[in-house]
Amino acid sequence: MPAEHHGSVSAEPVISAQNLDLTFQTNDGPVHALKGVSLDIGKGDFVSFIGPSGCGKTTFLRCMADLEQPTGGTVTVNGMTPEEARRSRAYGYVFQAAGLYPWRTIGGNIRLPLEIMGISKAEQDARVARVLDLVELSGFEKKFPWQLSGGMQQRASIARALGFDADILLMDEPFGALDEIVRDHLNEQLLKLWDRTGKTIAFVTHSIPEAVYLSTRIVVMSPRPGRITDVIDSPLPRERPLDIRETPEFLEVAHRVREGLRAGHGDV
Amino acid sequence: MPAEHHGSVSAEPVISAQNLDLTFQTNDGPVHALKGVSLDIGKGDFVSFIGPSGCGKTTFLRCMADLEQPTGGTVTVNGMTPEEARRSRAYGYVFQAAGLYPWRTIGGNIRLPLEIMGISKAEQDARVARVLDLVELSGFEKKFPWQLSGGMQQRASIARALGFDADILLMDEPFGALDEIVRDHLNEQLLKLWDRTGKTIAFVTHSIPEAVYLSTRIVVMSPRPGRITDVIDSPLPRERPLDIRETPEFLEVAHRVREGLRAGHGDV
Amino acid sequence: MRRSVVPVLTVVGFLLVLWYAAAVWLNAPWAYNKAQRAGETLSFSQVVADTWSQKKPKLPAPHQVAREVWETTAQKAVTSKRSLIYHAGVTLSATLLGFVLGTGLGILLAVGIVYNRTMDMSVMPWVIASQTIPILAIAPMIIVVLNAVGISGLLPKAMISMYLSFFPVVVGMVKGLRSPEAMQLDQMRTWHASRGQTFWKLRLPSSMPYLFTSLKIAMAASLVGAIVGELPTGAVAGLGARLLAGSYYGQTVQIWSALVMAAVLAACLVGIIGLLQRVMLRRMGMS
Amino acid sequence: MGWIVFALAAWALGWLLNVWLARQPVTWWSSFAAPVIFGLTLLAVWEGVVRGFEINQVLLPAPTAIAARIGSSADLLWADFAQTVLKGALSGYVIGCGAAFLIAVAVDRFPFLQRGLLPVGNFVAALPVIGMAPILVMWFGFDWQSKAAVVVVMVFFPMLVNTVQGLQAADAMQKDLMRTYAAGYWRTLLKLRLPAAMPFIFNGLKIGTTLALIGAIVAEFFGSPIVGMGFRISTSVGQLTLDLVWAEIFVAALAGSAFYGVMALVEQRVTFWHPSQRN
Amino acid sequence: ADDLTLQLKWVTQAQFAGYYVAKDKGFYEEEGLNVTIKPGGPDIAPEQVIVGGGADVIVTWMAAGLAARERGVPLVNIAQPFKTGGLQVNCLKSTGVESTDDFAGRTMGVWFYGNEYPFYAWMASLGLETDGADDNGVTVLKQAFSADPLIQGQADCISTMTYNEYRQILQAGITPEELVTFNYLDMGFGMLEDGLYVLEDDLEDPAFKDKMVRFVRASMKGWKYAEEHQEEAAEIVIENDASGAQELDHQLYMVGEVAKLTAGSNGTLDEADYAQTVNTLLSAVSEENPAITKEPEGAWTHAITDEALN
Ligand SMILES: Nc1ncnc2c1ncn2[C@@H]1O[C@H](COP(=O)(O)OP(=O)(O)OP(=O)(O)O)[C@@H](O)[C@H]1O
Ligand SMILES: Nc1ncnc2c1ncn2[C@@H]1O[C@H](COP(=O)(O)OP(=O)(O)OP(=O)(O)O)[C@@H](O)[C@H]1O
Ligand SMILES: Cc1ncc(C[n+]2csc(CCO)c2C)c(N)n1
Ligand SMILES: [Mg+2]
Ligand SMILES: [Mg+2]
Repeated sequence: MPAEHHGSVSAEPVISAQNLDLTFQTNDGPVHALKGVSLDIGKGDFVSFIGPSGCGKTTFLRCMADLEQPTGGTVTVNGMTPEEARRSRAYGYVFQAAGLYPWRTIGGNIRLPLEIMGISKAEQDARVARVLDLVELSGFEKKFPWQLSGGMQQRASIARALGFDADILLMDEPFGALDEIVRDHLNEQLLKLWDRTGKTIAFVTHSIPEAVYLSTRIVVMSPRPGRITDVIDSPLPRERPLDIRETPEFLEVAHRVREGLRAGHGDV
Repeated sequence: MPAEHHGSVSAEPVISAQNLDLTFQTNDGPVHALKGVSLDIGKGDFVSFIGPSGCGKTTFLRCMADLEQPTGGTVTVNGMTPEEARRSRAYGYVFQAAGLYPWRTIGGNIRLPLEIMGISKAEQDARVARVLDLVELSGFEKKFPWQLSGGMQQRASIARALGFDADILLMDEPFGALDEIVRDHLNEQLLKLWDRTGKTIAFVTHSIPEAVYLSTRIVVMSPRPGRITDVIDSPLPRERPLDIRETPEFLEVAHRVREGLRAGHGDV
Repeated sequence: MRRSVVPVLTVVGFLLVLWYAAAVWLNAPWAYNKAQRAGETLSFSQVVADTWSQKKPKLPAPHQVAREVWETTAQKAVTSKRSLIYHAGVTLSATLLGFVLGTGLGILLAVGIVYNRTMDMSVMPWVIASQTIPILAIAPMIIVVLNAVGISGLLPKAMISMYLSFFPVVVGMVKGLRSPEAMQLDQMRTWHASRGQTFWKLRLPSSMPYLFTSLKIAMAASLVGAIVGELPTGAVAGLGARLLAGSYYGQTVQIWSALVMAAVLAACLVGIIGLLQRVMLRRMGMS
Repeated sequence: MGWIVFALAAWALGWLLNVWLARQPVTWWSSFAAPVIFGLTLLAVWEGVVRGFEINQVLLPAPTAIAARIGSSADLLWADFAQTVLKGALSGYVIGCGAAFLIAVAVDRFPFLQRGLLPVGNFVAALPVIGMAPILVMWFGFDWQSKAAVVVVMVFFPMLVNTVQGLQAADAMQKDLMRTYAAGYWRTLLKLRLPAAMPFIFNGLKIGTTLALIGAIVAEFFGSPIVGMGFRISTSVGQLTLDLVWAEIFVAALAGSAFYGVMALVEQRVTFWHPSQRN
Repeated sequence: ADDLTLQLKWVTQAQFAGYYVAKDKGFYEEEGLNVTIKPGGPDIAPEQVIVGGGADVIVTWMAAGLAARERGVPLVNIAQPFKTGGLQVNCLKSTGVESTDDFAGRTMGVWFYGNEYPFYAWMASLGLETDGADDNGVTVLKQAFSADPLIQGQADCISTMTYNEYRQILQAGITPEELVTFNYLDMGFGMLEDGLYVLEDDLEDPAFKDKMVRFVRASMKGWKYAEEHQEEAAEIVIENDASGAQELDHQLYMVGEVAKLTAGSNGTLDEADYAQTVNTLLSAVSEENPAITKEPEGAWTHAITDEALN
């Protein structure tokens, strides 16, 4: 498939990937994780990535975050290279696994990036309290990670990324380990936050309803080598109560995503 | 709330919990993870556990598996203590995190329990190939865990637990990190396996549809201290095509689970 | 702590029995030799009695060593040069200074190696090579040279301690500072943490298990270094001097009591590090 | 004055060269060249300082003099090497590390021993060579056996401490997994604890390499046949033939580095999975 | 007072009683000297120390001093308090050694660190090789500085000093009758032992020379005092031993034996003794015995003693 160029042409893109390639060299041959991926993300977009496991979603996000060096093509973030963007602390990143530091309490973990960015002690305390509340972990500030359940650890790691106010949020399956109620709650909170602050968000998920509910655009990917097979602009309004999920428009979009996903899977 | 006793009275229970208590001692006071939990699981049951994050699902599963010692009450497995059951290799366990050994390839990780149980080399090869195929990881046998995506690691860990044929499967959010298509596929496969082999399965999930689709019984839990708030016997037939999820019975059960969950959450 | 009393006593008891038996075995030839020359024959109990009370035995019996230790510690003023405590103190000061210097140097080098590619590629092999130089051979030269530039007293000895103790720290810390998971380093990258911040907040904490293991070894090495360093300073004072003097005059009991003293010192020092380790790991929520 | 300028220039040149090398992509030859350049730099500085300050050769001979000695006394050096390294150090290393490993496993298996033996082990740790060597010579004779015994004592503790620590390195979930398989003690040891312990064990093994060499050499100071690196060093110091002393030291450094290098290579093979090896 | 540092060859013991006595009784002070005595040990080469500037004057054996001279350390003997030597070889009769004829095939303990030269000269004169026990060779062990190898039966013969190891053997319960003793002096291989050496260049400085004159004068006064007040001398040695390991009775014995060695000397080097030492060394130049290869020149001077003692 030739490298197509997907993307709304809204103003200046915040993140722009052009013809991205990435190949891992492993002990038994190269793995083509990304091939000819092009995408523009505009300011204030909420873009979801969905695709079969192993298709390169994480890898794509990591390229944007300057955690992986593409073997071909270019990425720019705010017109800069990803490295410059990273240096200017342009984004917050939520990793797929919680990755909390075992020697720090939950509070200490959330405080960590704030300490690094040199934020004052009082402000740190305020922010920690606020984000802990947001992810419903108030009261767990003094616990160590291993004293928390899997889902609680995941929430702590979200709180950590929210704690410092980056303009771009890169989130890799942040809500994977959460139950539906909490998930709904956090979905709502995230939407509110996005609406209020105008952040640009790139969001990896496996849940079709979640992708549709949250995004202004949904990017469907297919595996080996990872390519973008579909980009769906959501017709839903910015204001989204939870029960928007029962509307025909919603179901219509969800259906299209599911079809795209199924096509990518091929063998199933 | 007094300790109630939930459970079908079908024949001899395979797993039976009576009035289970578990309190963790932590640096800032005790955490009541389980309180007065009683439940019987009959032979061939497929029981799902659902409940808010941190409510004690993992802890409950760990008690059954003799990985955690209850501070009160008793658990029996096949009429034995959990320890005896563990020693007789009565169950396979899928952890919430993949937990693959980094020094072994994917194939080597799946082979590990087989080696321990002294299964012949040829049989090992056959089983590894079979379960890798089942979780759609054929071709990744020789890769090391850190060379796989998060979802692929999770699938490898499922394959590892399926590889040796225990009569009881304890699965802690096995499909959390998978996309809908693979998830559907694995749901189907798991149901088939269960139907064919008559295994007893205890299954933690956060997805209401998944719980309803898979289970003969759904156990709803509420947090701090973790209690069982509802046990729902599924009216669905054993034979379940994927589109059973659009039937009214299904939606009815799902609704009841959602209500139970919401009640448990309280504060949300 | 209390739980280890019984096991330690058991092990020590076992070792004592072994020691007594070995004393009989090693000292018996001399006993027979003496008896033969005197034209006597010895019964077994006489042999045992003799082997446990020889003046210059091949291996002194525990009670002989204990008596010597008692006489040279409890029964001498601490300031007396016949007091083992005084000598242990002399050695201890060099050990501690050397340990501090060595640990500092070791950590500095490890940081350099982890952070600076030039150092990583060129220095490590030479750090290793430096450790294969038999210190006892160059110690006198070191002392002579340092003396020539006017450094004498505690520092030359401590330098030798440092020389022996920095190596385990380098090896352990290089490994430890490199032990954070890739994801943890990636997180630091996303926050654009400075090198210093990554060091203090990630690399150093995750190297703790390696650090403490290395520190224990370094402490033991440092003591050895201090003792070695006491020889070419003219064997004036310290446990090393006692060991040497003992061996010049064939006083095995004196050698062994100095050895025991050195071992007690080591056990205490290593024990203190173990204690620190436990406190530290508990504070870090890792125990 | 000229020689001192030479020393300074050599230092600057060597450092610049290595900085340049470090910027290049890593190849096997650049990772080999860097330490060699560093070493040559050191030697050049040494030569310059010795000549520049006219240091008496009984204090510190110049590298060129040492090189000449290595050339003229190759046979002697080889005989000493065989006696000290091949016979004394290697056998002691194998026995010492082996014993420490086995005892560490035992200590780990029985908490009773862990609480009883480890404190006593700390004890043995500090038995200084200088104290042990005369005694061991007395017990095991003048030949290499007593040197091996000294080496055993030297390498024992680092190996023990590291192995014990390593055996505790497996994380909770990995251990739980083994429990669910009802894997017995030995299988857990073999399939989980030992692999997880390897990074630590190799630490012990690597530290042991240099200790073994020092131990074997220093033990010869306390009685030996008239061959061996330690013997040669000590007698040559007495005879003020310092060039021979440094020739022996050079051989020791070479042997020790090679020994260490081999262990590091094996380590790379065995613990490829550890983050510290995954570049 | 002028500062002066003396480096000994060995640890504090009665072998050096004269210097300690001179310091303790204030003889040095009377000469306007402030003397620091540095004890030595097996791994201290005083020749290195003096080159490194760590000492002004050292005590060493003549063989080692001449060897150092040939290697570029221009040492000069300025005084020789020891007239005769205490080095000897002891064998156990029970092993079958009666005379030098029985040496072939034996194991012999030898001290190195520069103390091995007389032994090699002796073996060369006996036509014995030193590369292993056979019909015409002996096995040489590098003996630590103690009498253990003989007592423990690890060697047939060992090196001893009359004033130290010999007594250790006796104390271990072996009687003189059970021992054969070979004294290097009696064999004709005696070499001058503890002498005082300084660097040739230093002697060109009149002030230094004057200091040495006063030092030698005071030291010899110390030696003679020690010969006459042996008990006091032993106590002074014990007093000055910082390791606290020395025992009085042993030091007393040592003072007595050392007194026999110093008795014949007023501090002046006897040229005949010097010649014998040089001849012995030159008689056995070989690979193992590289002490000196040619006749030394200017290795001694009477300038100091002449002025000090007259
Ligand atoms: N460090 C690595 N070395 C080798 N191959 C890798 C590495 N990281 C990822 N891969 C491979 O790259 C492909 C894409 O991985 P990636 O993690 O981006 O998938 P993903 O879309 O995030 O999947 P998931 O939804 O399961 O997390 C996979 O096939 C994986 O095996
Ligand atoms: N080792 C521990 N020490 C202290 N507290 C613990 C420990 N393990 C779990 N807990 C606490 O026990 C409670 C139940 O934890 P559990 O892991 O069983 O939750 P869960 O239902 O599995 O949640 P999730 O869906 O998020 O995985 C939590 O509040 C957690 O903080
Ligand atoms: C100048 C000088 N040369 C050699 C010795 C050697 N020496 C004398 S006694 C002894 C055995 C230990 O008492 C040894 C090795 C010395 N002391 N002084
Ligand atoms: Mg991923
Ligand atoms: Mg859980």
